[in-house]
Formats: sequence, structure tokens, C-alpha cells
Amino acid sequence: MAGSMSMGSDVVAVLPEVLLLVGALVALVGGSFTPREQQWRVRLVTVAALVASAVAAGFGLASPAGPVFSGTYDVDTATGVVRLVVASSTLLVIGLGVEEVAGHRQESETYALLLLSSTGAVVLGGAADLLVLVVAFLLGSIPLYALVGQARTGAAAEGAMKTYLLGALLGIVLMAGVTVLLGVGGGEAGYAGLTAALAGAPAGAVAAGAVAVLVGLMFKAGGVPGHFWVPDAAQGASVTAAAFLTTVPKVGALVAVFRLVEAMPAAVDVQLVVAVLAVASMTLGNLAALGQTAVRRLLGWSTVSQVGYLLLPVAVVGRTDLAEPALLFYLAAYAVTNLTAFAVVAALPGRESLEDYRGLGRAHPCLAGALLVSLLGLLGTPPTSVFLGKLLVATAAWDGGAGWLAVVLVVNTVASLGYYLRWCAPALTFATPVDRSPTVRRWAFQAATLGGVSSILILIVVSR
Amino acid sequence: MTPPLALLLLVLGPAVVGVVLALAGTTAGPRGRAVADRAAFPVAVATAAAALGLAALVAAGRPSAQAPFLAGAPLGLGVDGLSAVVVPAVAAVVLLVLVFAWADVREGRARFAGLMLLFTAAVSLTATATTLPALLLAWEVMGAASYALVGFWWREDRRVSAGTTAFVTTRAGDLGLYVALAGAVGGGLLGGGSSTGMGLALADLAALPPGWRDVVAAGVLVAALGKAAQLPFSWWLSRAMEGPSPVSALLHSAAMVAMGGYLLLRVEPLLAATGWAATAAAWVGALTAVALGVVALAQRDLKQLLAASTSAQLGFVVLAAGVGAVTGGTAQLVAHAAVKALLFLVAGAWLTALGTKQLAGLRGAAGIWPVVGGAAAMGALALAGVPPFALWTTKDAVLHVALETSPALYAVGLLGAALSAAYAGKVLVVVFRRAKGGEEVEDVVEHWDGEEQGTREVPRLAQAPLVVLAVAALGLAVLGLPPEVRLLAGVLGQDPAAAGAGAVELVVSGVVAVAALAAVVVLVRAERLPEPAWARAWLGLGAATDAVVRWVLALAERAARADDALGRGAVGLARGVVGTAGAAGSADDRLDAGVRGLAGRADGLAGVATRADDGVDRTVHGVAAGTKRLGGLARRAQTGQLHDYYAQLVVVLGAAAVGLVLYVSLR
Amino acid sequence: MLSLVIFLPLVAAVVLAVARGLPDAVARWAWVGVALVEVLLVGVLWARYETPAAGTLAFDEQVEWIPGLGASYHLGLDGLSLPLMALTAVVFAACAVYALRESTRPRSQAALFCFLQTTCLGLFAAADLIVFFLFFDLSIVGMYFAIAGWGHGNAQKSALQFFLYTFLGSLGLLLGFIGLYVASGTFDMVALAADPPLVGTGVTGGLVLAAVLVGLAVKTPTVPFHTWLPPAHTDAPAVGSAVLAGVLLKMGTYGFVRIAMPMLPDAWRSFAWVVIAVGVVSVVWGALVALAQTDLKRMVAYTSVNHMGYVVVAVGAAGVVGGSAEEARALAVTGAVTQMVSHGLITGALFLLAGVLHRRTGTYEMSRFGGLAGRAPRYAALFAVAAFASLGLPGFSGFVAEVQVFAGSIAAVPWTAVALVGILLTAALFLRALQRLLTGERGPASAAFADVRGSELVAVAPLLVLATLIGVLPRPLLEVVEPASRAVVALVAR
Amino acid sequence: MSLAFNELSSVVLETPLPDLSVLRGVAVTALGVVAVVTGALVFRVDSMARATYLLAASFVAVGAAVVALHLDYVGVVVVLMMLMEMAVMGVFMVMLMGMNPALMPMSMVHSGRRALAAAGTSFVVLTVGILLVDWPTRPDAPPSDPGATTYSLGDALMGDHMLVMMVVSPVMLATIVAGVVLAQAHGRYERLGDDLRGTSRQGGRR
Amino acid sequence: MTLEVVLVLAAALFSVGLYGALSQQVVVMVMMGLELMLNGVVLAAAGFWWFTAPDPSLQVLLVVVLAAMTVEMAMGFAVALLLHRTSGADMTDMAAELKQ
Repeated sequence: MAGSMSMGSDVVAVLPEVLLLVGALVALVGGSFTPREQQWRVRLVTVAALVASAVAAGFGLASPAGPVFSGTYDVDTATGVVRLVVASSTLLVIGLGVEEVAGHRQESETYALLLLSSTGAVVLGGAADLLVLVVAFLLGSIPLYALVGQARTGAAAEGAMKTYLLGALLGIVLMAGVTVLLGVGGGEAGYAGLTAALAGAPAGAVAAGAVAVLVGLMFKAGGVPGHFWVPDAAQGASVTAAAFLTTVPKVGALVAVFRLVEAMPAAVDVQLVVAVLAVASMTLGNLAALGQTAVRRLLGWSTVSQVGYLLLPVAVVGRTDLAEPALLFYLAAYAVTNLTAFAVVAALPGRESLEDYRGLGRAHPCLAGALLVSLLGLLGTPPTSVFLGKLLVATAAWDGGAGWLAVVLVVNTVASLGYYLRWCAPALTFATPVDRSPTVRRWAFQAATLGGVSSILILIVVSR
Repeated sequence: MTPPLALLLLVLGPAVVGVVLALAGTTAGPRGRAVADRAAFPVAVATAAAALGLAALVAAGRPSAQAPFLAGAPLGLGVDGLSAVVVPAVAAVVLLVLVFAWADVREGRARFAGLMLLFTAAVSLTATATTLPALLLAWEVMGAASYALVGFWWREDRRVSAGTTAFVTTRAGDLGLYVALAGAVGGGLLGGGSSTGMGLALADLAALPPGWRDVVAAGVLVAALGKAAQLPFSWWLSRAMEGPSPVSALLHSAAMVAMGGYLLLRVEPLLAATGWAATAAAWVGALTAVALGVVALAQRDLKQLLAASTSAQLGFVVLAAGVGAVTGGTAQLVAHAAVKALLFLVAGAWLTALGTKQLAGLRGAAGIWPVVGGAAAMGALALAGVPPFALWTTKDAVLHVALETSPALYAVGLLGAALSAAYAGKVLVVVFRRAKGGEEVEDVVEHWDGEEQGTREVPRLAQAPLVVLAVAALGLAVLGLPPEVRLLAGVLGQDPAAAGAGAVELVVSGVVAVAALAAVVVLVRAERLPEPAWARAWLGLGAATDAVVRWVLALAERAARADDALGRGAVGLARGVVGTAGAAGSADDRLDAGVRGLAGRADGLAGVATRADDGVDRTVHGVAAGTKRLGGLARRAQTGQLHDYYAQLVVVLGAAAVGLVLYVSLR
Repeated sequence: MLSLVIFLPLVAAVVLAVARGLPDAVARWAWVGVALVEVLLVGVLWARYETPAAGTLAFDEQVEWIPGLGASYHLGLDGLSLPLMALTAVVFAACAVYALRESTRPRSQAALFCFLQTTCLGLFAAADLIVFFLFFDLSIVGMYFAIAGWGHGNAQKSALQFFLYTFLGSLGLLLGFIGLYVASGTFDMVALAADPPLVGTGVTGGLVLAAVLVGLAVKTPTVPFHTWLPPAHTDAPAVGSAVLAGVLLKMGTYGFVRIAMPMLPDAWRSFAWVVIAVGVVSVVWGALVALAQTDLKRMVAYTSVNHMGYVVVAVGAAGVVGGSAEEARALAVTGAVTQMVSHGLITGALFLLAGVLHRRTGTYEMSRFGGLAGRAPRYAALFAVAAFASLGLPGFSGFVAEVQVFAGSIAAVPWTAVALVGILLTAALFLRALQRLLTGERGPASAAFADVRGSELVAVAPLLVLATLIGVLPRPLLEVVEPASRAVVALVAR
Repeated sequence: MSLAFNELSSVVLETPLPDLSVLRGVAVTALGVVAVVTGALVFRVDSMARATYLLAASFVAVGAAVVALHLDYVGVVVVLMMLMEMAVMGVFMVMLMGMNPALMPMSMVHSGRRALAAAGTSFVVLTVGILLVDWPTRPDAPPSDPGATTYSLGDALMGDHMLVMMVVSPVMLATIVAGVVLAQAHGRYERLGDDLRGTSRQGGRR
Repeated sequence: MTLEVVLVLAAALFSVGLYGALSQQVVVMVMMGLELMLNGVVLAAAGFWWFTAPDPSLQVLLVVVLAAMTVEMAMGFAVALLLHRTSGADMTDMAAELKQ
């Protein structure tokens, strides 16, 4: 039992994950004894868990522990960033969802589910072992189905159904892939030994297995071909859930894809498949978003395209040193920016179509500013951090010998201009505002402001 | 006052005073404008007088000065023999014309005086420029000032158009100077040539290496021919007659047009060095002298006649530059300036008084104001080249050298001289032939006030310059007479022995002039002087210019339409990207309309552009529609049906797996 | 110091944007104040400026930023950028004064233009490609709102078109920057110019240059990427047009001399003929199309295509190294930079004057005017001066620029003389415009036309005075530019 | 349930299998075929109840095959869990969705041909792949002691693969929470009131 | 018996399950298809364990797969119930409002 010797230190190394889990348990148990009007306490617990997790992650990031749990889990910079981004994103999600969730009959369950899914996303990002990958996939996905369906409307149920069925199928594909990889690799599951174990294995089988695992992970990443649920769920679910599911799972999944591709032997050119899926995602997402009029559906498609951009550095894994920093930075920037957009949506309940945002600049200049920052950010314009992310990603692609991917990214960015501006332009004209809901949700409003500001600040501070 | 300072003042003084007056005359309030108008002419005349004094000073002192301008190419000014003669002459004419204008111009006096002074400054700079940048600068300002002066009466569209024609035509020639400047740069004159140490100096042009030298010579030649209204640029001078008469007297006799000839005289060594440029100049000059002589003879409008005659007379100057007769050319230039200024002022005086410049209306006009009539007679006789008046000797000083170069040139030149006598004779006969009987008088008077309301008086102030100029028209004949012409040659730094006309030529030309004059007198009295329409219409130059302008404007229209289509195409693309079906539909409609409209007009050069744009349109249209379709397709895949999602997913998964397996195995 | 100059307007913009209760008059005057302070500060910079040694910048400021990418917050000035900084300050000051009479949301407008000023100043001072790009894109965003928010006519559509085009261009630029980075490992402009990557790589260098050129060509704009310009100008507010034409267009041409030429000398030399051809076509096409316009603002917009074409011709000719003297090429580049400044001043003035027309009558249609010289002599005088300055009359800055451009270009590449047709066509079109607007019979829109008033005069006149000063005494400007253009020419010739 | 599990597994574990590889091969193959056939019949029968039984049969066959491959523990778990699951499914259909599984004939298939083609293609592709790949072979002899196998599983779960099990537990938790959240018709506030004292039923928000 | 035979049988199970997942309308029936696919995975994993991999990790995988089967099934019931409650639907194509 070599593992048990270091058990204590291992658990300390995964303190941020443990804190999330503990938070989930406390929220769940505590929530069932808390009167409806006192649920803010549960929220406080959740926030405390997230903040504690983020702080622990920060300390962990300062001195990464390396592989733990017999090498099945990696506590390195990437994991640290995933922990930080997931924790802060979930915080932002809770912030933007305060009004929507508060007083809901399952408020505490919502927080528990958010925390559980966050844990899943983090573990997915840190997994350095195919088996851990599988269970992390499950941990991340299952709460997601509940979050989507929780609104209990027809659309929410439909979204949950689609999410579930796609998640189940792709989970099976993932497990099939893992089975093949374990089978041909002599049962080696840890990434550290996988490269060597697979190097001598039949390349065809390895390729098939790797593609299956990759495609399975695409469910969580929301990229082609696992993207189908994203727009439907984003539209059908509550704003809080939509904001969460278009952001947090991706963070873990993309880092997981990164690690997986890194572990595959050089003879099996998985990068090529990643590149193809990246191009497919960004192109499909952008083209489909062009014609949307419902804001949340538009954002859903937009995230599909963003996953395409995020896959670019993965497509050049091992060919440039820039791939990892590019991916991590873009992830962080994307998470903040995307959540800002959702926060604006959350702050203005009842505005479903682009037309409803006409004249927003006049009625709520601050929100309009946040919307502008987030949409320009998703577009990739300075001074938002996604600009730098996009730059890094394109640079990494070019540097990794895939300059054509950078060109595809640029062409796609041009196409995306169409729908981002179609939202932005009427919102920021000085036309007479369409005042569908005179009330602005305060917490969501503040989340939007915070997101907008930090989306810019990340560029200046973090990139130092 | 040191000569260099005098030189600077000669240029800057009138410029500054001119700008101040012009601005005061336009932008000051009504009361300020009234004050400016009252003060304008005293100030202007004083400035002109001072300029004349300064001109004399610099002519004596021969200073030079330079101001840094471009890297290695300063603005150089300097007075040499040639400018020492021309600058005072121009200054004198300016002074006289301004005095006349004092009496003649009645509205916008400050603006007028200011622009005239500005123009004077430009001419002084042109005449004293020793580097190409200085020359080009002055040259173009001169053109702009002429635009403002020709279009002085801006309420009438045709006068402004005339100014536009003048400016654009002369600028077309000016492009030559730009080329010349570039050629000098290309030839390595930036930063200083061999002889002067000053960048892009005019004096160094002749020493350029052959290729660039030819470029420079061609450029200068075109620029000079344009300003001097030589063939084929002559038409603008006809249009310029829309300007006030004092303007014609200064710009279109002594100064601007003359500067074209002057420039050629100045760069004569360059022309000679290339060989071909000198020959070309000589022939263009000679042919202009003949062709525009015919045109002048056919005119029925006094100012038009004088304008054509100006071109013709400057033809002799250009001829002089071509054959190397710098002395004769200079003499011709100065003498013509005096004579033509006189004649234009006379025409202006009559125009102001009688309201007409039609010859039919000026019949017997010489008798009404004797001083004016006398001056007119002196001027016309001088223009005719009749002994002992000015142009007789100076023209022969040119022809004498031409004969040495080529008898054919001499013969053509002599024909030109005969024609000058003829049109001058026509003027003489008309203005001195009193109308007899009531019917004829009525015919004449009917023309009065045809162009403006006549004042029926010629003020004393307006008559004074005429007297001075008339004296000059006689006195300047000495410039071409053997002893004095040698003196002039000495001043100009030319070989005195080669200067001046031979006695034989003087006699021949005198006889020819008198004969032609006599013949015209007879013909006019018999009313059988031919006035062919083609000659009256300035050889069709006007029609040709109009055709060119129309063609350019049509081309511009086509280009604009093509450009709009290009823009629409781009908008279509943008809309396609945005992809909203409705918007894209309307963009399509507009695109279609654009394509149809363009296709309907595809002809000529613009047709080619149009067709190209048509292609661009189609492509853009295609891309836009394609993007739109793709957007629809992308969304169609999202059917909402789970089993479709599953099917697509399986296909993608299978394709990816099989693809990679094949790729990996077959590699 | 440099950062202060750049970010002072941004601070003002934030304050103006946040202070919702600020009275309009205070906002207007605050903008004027900031703009004048900027003029003063840039004046101080100019006074303290000394030509930096080769390969260095004056007022150099560098702070570490994204070290992993070899990018930093790096600013500095040289003879290419200082004049454009000064131009920016002056044009914005003129706009601020002009806008004193604007009534539509003056506070927001002041904030927006202060923001725009920061982007423009920052771009010209940027010594790092990322910083450059940052300001480049922000200027697009700012101008989009300037057109969409304060424009007239079909402002939304024109603004969108402007954004689409220039954003597309900026992405091309970004691709090019990435190419430069990948080849060199740094985004620092000084380092890239000192040791240009991609030398001798043929296709790659060409592709990177092509990407950069497309980006710059859209912004400049050259034919055939210019079609966004006329609608943008036609529908933009006067101050927006003045800034767009006066300053923003220079970003494209500045990029040529600052980025494309020194950093890709090899490719630039190989493809100089393309640049020249595009320039010549822009010159002739822009002038020709302008000649046919009946809308004054569209006409001026097309003359911008023409005028920027001269710059492109010049920088292209400077890349033809064989068989021409270095002095000639340096002259061309000096001319190009001078033309940028000159065009900024003159076209800024012309657009403000066009704005006066619109303010009074709501139209730019020249046929509706006529005989304005009688009703509004001051307006007529200003317009005439601006027109003559724009057509390149000596005594104005345009002449100084064009004569250098032509002398240098034709001496280096004789067939660029074709572009001379441009100055003839410009002369014709401006004289036609003068005739239609100012002279002849009084048109329907001229009837009750009030002459220019205090703030309008104060806004326009200094621009023209500066254009005249440069035209008469060009040395102070040229002495700053010449060392820099010689350096650029030397870098291209490597 | 745990009692039944223990008994059953001990029975299976104590029954020695004949160590004849041919027999094992035949058994595994036959069980596999049974699993495939019963699996295929799941979608051929016309009532959900039968489908459920057939699916259970398929699982049992596979479980048995797994046991035959000396993975006794896992195989037994497969059998037991799947039987339980099918029972739950039956209950679910009858109790919660109001379907009478025995009485409701059904044919609820769409685009069957497309599905058939996809499944057929996938089978062909997989088979071709399986046959073409040069599969590696284990270096040592196949395991002979099921007990050692089970021990090694336990060892792995408690050792190198501990994290897997550590994560599986929150997965279970999440499943419970998520399942309850989705399935619960009335929350605690509907049942017990907003203050959870079971006194005032305020109807609640949402 | 060889590994290929086991794998082919597993592939057959997988494909049959796939057919079910693709063709069935009722959510629960789709789930059955998915379970069958997993069934194939189980068989394949066992085969691999026997023929190629002495490592216990394949056993762990089997345990994980079983856990996944269970939890996915549980979630499937929950989702089906939710769908039934909110829209009275038990078929996937009755819930296809969200599209394009």
C-alpha cells in the first residue's frame, strides 16, 4: 500500500477539492434544516467554501505539489488555474443568480449541485489517469442534468433530457475509449506511463481509443460533436444554470483534453483530430449563432465557437511551449467574459430577444457598458482579456506549425462579428429604450459590473 | 538697404501686403471692408512703387539669397542679367496697371488690389528663382492668383469657369515642372550640383546626365508652353479674357504668360544641351506665332484679338529660346509687355466707358478720347512691327538668329510678323474709322453697353499710365537696335556679337509689316477681310478642351458609379455575414439592381471597370449568399430531435475515428 | 511624461462618463480644456525632443507586461511619431472647440472623444506591437460609437460597415503581428526593427507582409478597400469625420513606415511594386470618383483616398532600392510623413467646414448651394483657403508634402509620374466645388446662410494657419522627420 | 441486499470451474451470443416489460461471461446490479409513469432504417478494425485464481486507484441529490411550510 | 476462443445498443439502448483483462463502468419523470421545442 503512506499529504494537496465537497455536504445537510427565508446562510456557506477553495488553490498554485495519489492526479499549474477559475466562476455564477435562486424551493440543493459539479470540473482538469477521468466526468455531468432541469418548465425538462441523453451516450463513448486504451496499453491508466505503454501498441487501436475519449470529453467541453445540448440547455435552463453550464464544465474538460493529447504517443496524431474538431466547433458555432434572435441561445452557440478557439492550443500540444499558457489564460479570460454576458442577461429578467435590448445604453448605461465589454471580449477586441487569449491562442497555433488554424480563427472571428454586433449595436444606440422590465436585479447587476471590470483588469494584471 | 534684403522685400513685401488686403477685403465686417476698399489702392500703388524701387536696387546689386526648404533643396533667389532686365520691367508694368485699376475697378477694391500684389510677389519670385522648388512654388501661386483674378467677378458663373479653365490648363502644364523637379532629384542634384553648390539649382540642369536631362527638359518645356499659352494650350488665354481688363493687362501680357517665355529663356542652355528640346521649342514658337496670328486676325472682339496676339507674340520669345537668341527674346519679352499692357488698358478703358469690347462697337472709338486714341494708335503700330516702334526691332533680333539656325524657321517667323501687322492693322482701321451717317452710327452705338454698363468717361488717372506706356512702346525699340542690343547682351551675359538684327532683316520685316498693314487696311475698308470660323473659334482648341473635360467628367461619373457598386457589394458581404434573411434579401435586391444598372452601361474604358466591378459584385454576392446558406445549414442541423443529434454525433465520431485510424496506419 | 500625455484624456473620459449630473456646458468646456492641455503637453514634448540615436526612441518608457510573450508596455517617440502626436493633439483641440456648439449629448461626446484621443496618441507612441494593436482596435470601437451615436442619415449602417471593414483589417494586422512574433519571439517594435525576422524566407515573409498590408490598407484606405470610407464620412458628425480623416486614417499609413517597412524589409522590397501600383490606382481612382461627387462630404472623403494614395506611392517607391539614390527615397518618405500631417490638418478643416454647412442647412448637396461668398464671406474665405491647401497649392503644407512625394517617388520609380494626374484632377474638383458652393447664383440653401461664428472660426482657422505655416516654413517639421525617414530608408535597404 | 450479495458471491467463489480453456472459450462465446441475441430482441418485442426482461437476460449473460473469464467478483456484481436495476425499471414504469408494462403493446421507433444502417456500419467497421489490429498479448499466463484476482482489485482500489473510489462516492451523492431534485414533485417547503415547522403552508414561491 | 471473438461479440452488443439508442422514441427505451452499449463495453473490458492486460486497472474500470451504469440509469429515470411531469411526454421527439 504505497499510496497510504502519503495519504495525509495527498489529501492536503487536494484541499481545494475537498473544501468544495465539504461545502456541498454542509449546504445540502444544513439546507434541509434551514427555513426558506434563511437560506442566505446556505449561500454564505457555499460562498465561504468557494472562497476557501480559491484561497487554498492560490496557495497551491504558489507551490504545486506535483503528482499525488500514486500519480493519478496532478497538482500542477494547470490544476491550480482550473481550481481558481472554477471557484471564482462559480462565485460569479452564484452572484449573478442570487435573485433567481433566492427563495427557490431547492435553493440549498442548487448550491450543493453547483459545488459538486464544480468539484467534478476541477477533478476532470487535474485527472492524470484515465479512470479518474471517467469518474470525474460523471461527477461533473450528473449535477448538470439536475441544474438544467431544475427550472421545471417544459423547456428546462427538454434541455435536461437532451443534456442527459447526450451526456450518457458520450460517457459511454468515453468509457469505450478508455477500455480500448487500457486494453492495448497493458492496463496502464496513468498518463505518466501511458505514453510509453501506448508507444508499442497498435497505432490504429490507440487512435480509435483516443478519438473516443476525446469525443467523449467534447460533451463536457461543449464542442463538436458533443455540442448539441449546449444551445438547447442554455435557452431552456435558468440563467444561473445556463451561465454555469456554458462556463465551468469547459474549464475542466479542456484541460483534461489537453492532458490527454499530451499523453498520447507521438505516432498517433490526435492533434489532427483536435484541430478538425476545433475548426468544426468554431465554424458551426459562429454560423449557427448568426441567425439567432434569442440572447441565451445566441450565447449558447457563441460558447460552441469559443470552444473551437480554445481547442487551438490543444491542437498544437507538444509542438510549442505556448500551448499551455495560451489555453489557461484563454480559459480564465473566457470564463469571466462569458459570465459577464450572462450576468447582464440575469440582471434584466424578461428580455429574451436581441430586440429587447434596444436602447439599453440609455436606460442602464452601466449594464450596457458591461455588455459591451463582454461582447467585445468574446469577439476578441482589446482591451478585454479574451483579446490577449485569442492572441496567445493564435500565436501558439502558428508557433506550433498550424498557421492555417490561426487564419481560420481570424476568418471565424470576422464571421462572429455579425452576431455580437447585432446584439451590441441596438443596445448601445441612443434610440428610445425598450423598457420591458424596469427592475434591474441588483446582485446580477453587480456581478455584471464586477465581471466587466475584471475582464479588463485580467489583461493588465494577470498577464504581468 | 542691402541688396539681399531688398530682394527678400521685393518678394515678401507685396505678398504680405497683398494677403492682408485680400483677407481684409473678404473677411472683415461691412465697415471694415469699406475702409479696406478705400485704402486699398493707395496702399497697393505705394507698395508697387516701392517694389519698383527695390527692383531697381536688386537689378543694380545682383544679390542672391536662399532659405532652407526641403532637405538638400533650398528656396533660392537671385538676380542675374536676365532677371535684372525683366524684374524692373514687370514692376513698372504692375505699377502702371495698378494706377489704371485705381481708376477703373469699382467693387471689391481691396480684394482686387490684394490679389494683384500677391500675384506680383509670385511673379517676382518666379523671375528671381534660382532653384526648382522656388520656381515651382512661385509658378503655382501665380496660377492660383490668376484663377482668383480671372474669376474676380464671382457672381457670374462663366467668369469663375474661365478662371477654373485657366488654372487647370496651366496646372496641366505645371505637372511638367513636378516631373522636372523629380528628374533633377533623380539626376542627383539634391544637395547641390557642380556649379552652385545649391540643391536643385536651375543653373545646374544643363549639366545633368543625359536620361534625366531629357526628362527635365521635357518637363520644363511643357510647363513653359502651358503658361505661355503656346499651342496646344492656348485656349485658356481666350477664356481668361473674362477677367477684368487690368488683370488681362498684367497677367496676360506682361507677367504670367510672359513668364512661360521667360522660363525658357532662363533654361536655354538646358534646351540647347538636349538638342531636341531646343528644336521643339523653336518650332512650337514659330507655329504659334503663325497660327494664333491667324486666329487674332479673325477675331471680332478686341480682347480676344489681343489675347490671340499675346500667344502669337510670345511665340517669338519661345522661338528665341529655341534658337538661342536669348538677347532678342528678352528684348521681345520686355517690349511686348509694354505694348500689350498698353493695348489691354486701352481696351479696358473703352470697355469701362462704352461697355463693349466688340470691334463693331468700337468703330471710331479712338476719336472720342484723343489721349486714349493716340495711345491705342501707338500700341497698335508697335504691335504691327512697323518701324520705328518697339516690336519691329526686337522681333528681328530673334528672327536674325533664327535665320542662322534654319531658313524655314525664319520664313515662318516672317509670316508670323506679317500676320501681327495684319491684325494690328485691323484694330487700327476699326477704331479710327469714324462711322458715317446715322445708320452706321446706330449700328455702332447699338453695341455699346452690350457687356456692361458704360460710364462714358475715361478718368485722367486712367489715362496717365497709357501715356507712359505709349512712350515705352516707341522707346523700347532701342532694345533691338544694334548698339543697344549689344549692351543688353552684355547685361544678359550673352555674346554681344551675335545679338541684334541685321540691317537687311530690319528692312525686310519693316517692308513686310507695312505691306501687310496696308493690305489689311484696304481689305477692312472693303469689308472683305476673311474671318474664317475655324480661326474665330481658336482653331477648335476650345471645342477640344471641352471634349476632354466632358470625357474626364464622364469617366469620373462611371468611376463613381463603379465605386458605389463596389461599396454596395461590400455592404452585401457585410449583410451576408450578419446573415439576417430579410436584410440579406434587400441587399440582394440592391445588388441585383446595381448589377443590372452597371451591365446596362458597360462601354468604353469605364465599361471595363464596370465589368470588373460586376465580377466583384457577383463574387461578393456569392460569398454573402453562401454564408447565409451555411448559417441556415448550421442551424438546420440543430433539429431539436434527439435522434438526429445522436445520428450526427455517431457520424462525426465514426468519421473522426476512422479518419485518424486510416491516417495513422497509412502514414 | 509620455504616458501622462496619452492617458490624461482617458482619465478625463472616465470622469466625464461617470459624472452623470454634469451640466452640458461644463462638459463641453472640460473637453476643450483637456484638449488644450494636451496641445500644450505635446508642445512641451516637441520642445524637449531631440532626435534619438539610431535604433532608440526618445521619451522611451518600458514596463514589463506579458513577459512570456516578449511583449511589454513600451512607448517612445521618434521623427515619425512625434509629428503625428502633435497632429492628433491639434485636430482634437479643433474638434473640441468646434463641438462647443453641439447640442446632442455633449457630455457623452466629450467622453468618447477624449477616449478616442487616448487611443490615437497611444497608437502613435506605441513601441510594442501588442500595445499598437490594442490602441488600433480601440480606436475602431470608439469611432464606431462616434458615428453611430452622433451621425446622421444612415449612421447605424455606415458605422457598422466601418466597423466590419476596419475590424477585418485589424485582424489581418494581428495575423501579421503573430507571424512576426513567431519568427522572432518578441513583439517589441524596436527589437523587431533592429533585427528583422523573416529575412530571406520568401513566401512566409510575403504572407506576413500581405496580412499586415491588408490591415493597413483597409485603414488607410487604399483602393479597393476604401468603400467603407465615403458612407462613414457622409454619415459621421463633423468632429467624427475630422478625427477619422485627420487622425485615424494616418494609423494605416503610419503602420507602413513604422511596421511594414522596417520590420519586413526583405518582403517590402520584393513587393514594393504592388504597393506602388495600389498607391497609384488609389490616387487616380480617388480623384476621379471625387470629381463626380455632388455631395461635398463624399467628395472630400474620396479626396482622402487620393491623398493617402500619395503616401502609399511614396512608401512603395522607397522600397525600390536598386538604381535610385538614398536621398531620393528618403525624400519620398519625408514627403509621406509630411503628407500625413498635412492631410490631417487640411482635411480636418474641410470636414469641419462641411459640418458647418450641415449645421445650417442639413445637407451637403452642393447643387443646393451657390453664391455663398456673398452671404458668408468668411466661410467662403476659409473654404477657399482649405480647398487650395488641399489641392496642393504652394504656400500650404500639401505642397511641401506632395512635391517631396513626387520628387522622391518619380526619381526612384519614374512611372509613378502617372500619379501626377491626381493633382490635376484634385485641382479641377476643388475648383468645381468652389464654384458650386461659393460663387454664381445664390442657391436655395444659401438664402439664409449665416456666416461662421466664433467657435467655428476658432476651430477651423488654426488648422489652416498651421497648414500655411508648414507650407511656408517647413523646416521645423522636416528637421524632425528627416532623420527618421533616412533611418527608415536605411532599414528597408538592408 | 448486502446479505444476499454475500451469500451469492460466496457460492460462486467456492465453486471451482473446470480449468479447460476450450470449455471456457465455448462458454464465453455462447454467453456472448446469448447476450447479443437477447439484446437485439429488446428492440424487437412489442412491450416494455418484455424488453426489460430481455435486457436483464442480456446482462446476466454478459455477467456470466465475465465470471467465466475469472472476474468472478465483477461478474456477480454485474448480474446482481442489473437484475436490481431492471426491477427498478419495472417499478418505475408501473408506479410513476402509469404504464402497464404487460398490456401496452408498442412500436415506438423512428427512422429505423437509418438507425439500422448506422448500427450495421458501426458493427462492420468495428469488426474490420478488430480483425485488422494486431492485438498485444499478455506476457504471462492467464490468471487462474479468481480469489487472487479479486484481491488484486481490492488492493488497487485501496492503493493506486484509491482516488477513483474517492470520487465515486461524491458521484453517488450527486446522483441522489440530482435525482431527488429532478424527481421530487413537492419540496420540503411545500410539505412543511417555509419555516419547516409543518404548520403554515404558504404555497411558496415556485 | 481468442480476443477477437470476444471483441466482435462486444462490438455486436455495442452496435445493437447503438441501434436502440438511435431508433427508439421512448426515453426509457433509449436508455435501454445505452445500457446495452455499456454491456458491450463490459464484455470488451473483461476480454481485454483476460487476454492482454494483467493489470487490475481493467477491473477497476469495470467497477467504474458498473457505477456509471447505475448512476446514469438513476438519472435517466429522474429525467424521464421530470419530462413526464412537466410536459406529459415520454418520447424524445415530443420534446423538441428547442431547436436551430
